[in-house]
Amino acid sequence: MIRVEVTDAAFDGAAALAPLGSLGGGAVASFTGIARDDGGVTAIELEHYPAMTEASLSALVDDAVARWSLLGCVLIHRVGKVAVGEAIVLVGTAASHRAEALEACAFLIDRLKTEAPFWKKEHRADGTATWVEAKTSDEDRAAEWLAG
Amino acid sequence: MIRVEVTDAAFDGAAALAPLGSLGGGAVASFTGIARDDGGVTAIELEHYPAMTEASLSALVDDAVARWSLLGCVLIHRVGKVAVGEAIVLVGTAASHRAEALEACAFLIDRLKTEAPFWKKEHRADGTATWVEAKTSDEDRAAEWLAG
Amino acid sequence: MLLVYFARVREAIGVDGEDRVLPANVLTVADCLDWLADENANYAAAFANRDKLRFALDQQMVWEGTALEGAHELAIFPPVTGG
Amino acid sequence: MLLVYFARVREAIGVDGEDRVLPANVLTVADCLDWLADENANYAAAFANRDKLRFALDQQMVWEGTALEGAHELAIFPPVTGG
Repeated sequence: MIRVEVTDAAFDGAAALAPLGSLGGGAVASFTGIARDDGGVTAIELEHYPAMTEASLSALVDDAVARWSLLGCVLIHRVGKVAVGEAIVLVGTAASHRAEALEACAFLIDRLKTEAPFWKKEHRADGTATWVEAKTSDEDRAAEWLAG
Repeated sequence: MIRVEVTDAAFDGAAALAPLGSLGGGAVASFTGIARDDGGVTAIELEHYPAMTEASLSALVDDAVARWSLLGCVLIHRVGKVAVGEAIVLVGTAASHRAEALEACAFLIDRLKTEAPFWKKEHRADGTATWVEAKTSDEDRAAEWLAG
Repeated sequence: MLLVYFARVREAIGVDGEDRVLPANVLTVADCLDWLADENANYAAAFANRDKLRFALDQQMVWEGTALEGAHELAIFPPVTGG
Repeated sequence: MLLVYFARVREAIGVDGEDRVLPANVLTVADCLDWLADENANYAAAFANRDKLRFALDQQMVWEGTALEGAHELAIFPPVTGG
């Protein structure tokens, strides 16, 4: 069971994760990234590269499924304007045992952060908007998966 | 926001995790352990040490909150008979950033597996029941957190 | 001293707990296991493989060598398998 | 060659994409950046800090030295910040 989705509407994360619990596995892990009120941010706008986005996410999921023999995987990412408090990204993994589910979940969000073509712009209450800078720490985390 | 619960009834994991998304953090991680149909298993019975169980889980949560400055943590564990397909354990963590949430979630389930006083007995369709053996791999994973 | 047993240990001994007065020479968890194992075959069988036993003294995990001094409750059980 | 730009790069250049015929001596991603930067100040500004640029050729991540041969679409953008 694989679900990869890019959407400009708020999504129900709990509903998206529910099917992962019925695949006969003993372990489901999830990660939800949420738009934060980081110094007066009211919304985060997500630009993406439509021709590449889904293929990029699917390639990451294929990698994870092959590496950890997952029973299921859900990957949903918002684009467009996301209000503070709403989910930007959801990663869900199902496997027979916990190590696979937990590691695959961390792998997917770490790799997504440095490889999937999304760009965040923070909108503030005073009308200003600034692009989010990429973090070196994100590149380091993603590189660890490639080295390991 | 801390919630530690030991219950003999099925619980709604999605509802338990929902509050973690509203704490102002950017990251929520979860792990759900599910009773598996492992070679004809119909139910898993969980014995525990009532005088120690909640204190043991709370101590683990306190450890995690101190180590990763979590904004919130949910830990729910079933006792008694759990039908195949039902959740046995739920771990949920909320933090400002993803590394904290993901690591604290893995830490909690790894430590719980070797320190919290629960014992699983597998009931099979043919009427037999056997205690689950502890895995050396679980002790190794838990030891890594203590060493790290 | 309240002695409590769980899972396979409880089944082997046949009771889930008992209140016992310990002899003066029973100072540690290991002493207590030896004393009970000498008493009858059920304890001896339950405690035969010491590697497969874990202990909690007043609800804190301890090891075989831990002194019992002043504690009220000793729990003896197999390695835990929850989660 | 279809050139597409995203985020800060798109804003600096002022368009989100354009179809261009590349000169014969533009063989790699880096050649293409040099050629455009020579053309006008918007490109030069957008490409000033090469460390802060990432590239995809026909929707596959590549690096500055990658040859453009046969590709249809070159995307130029800042390091990604999704998730």
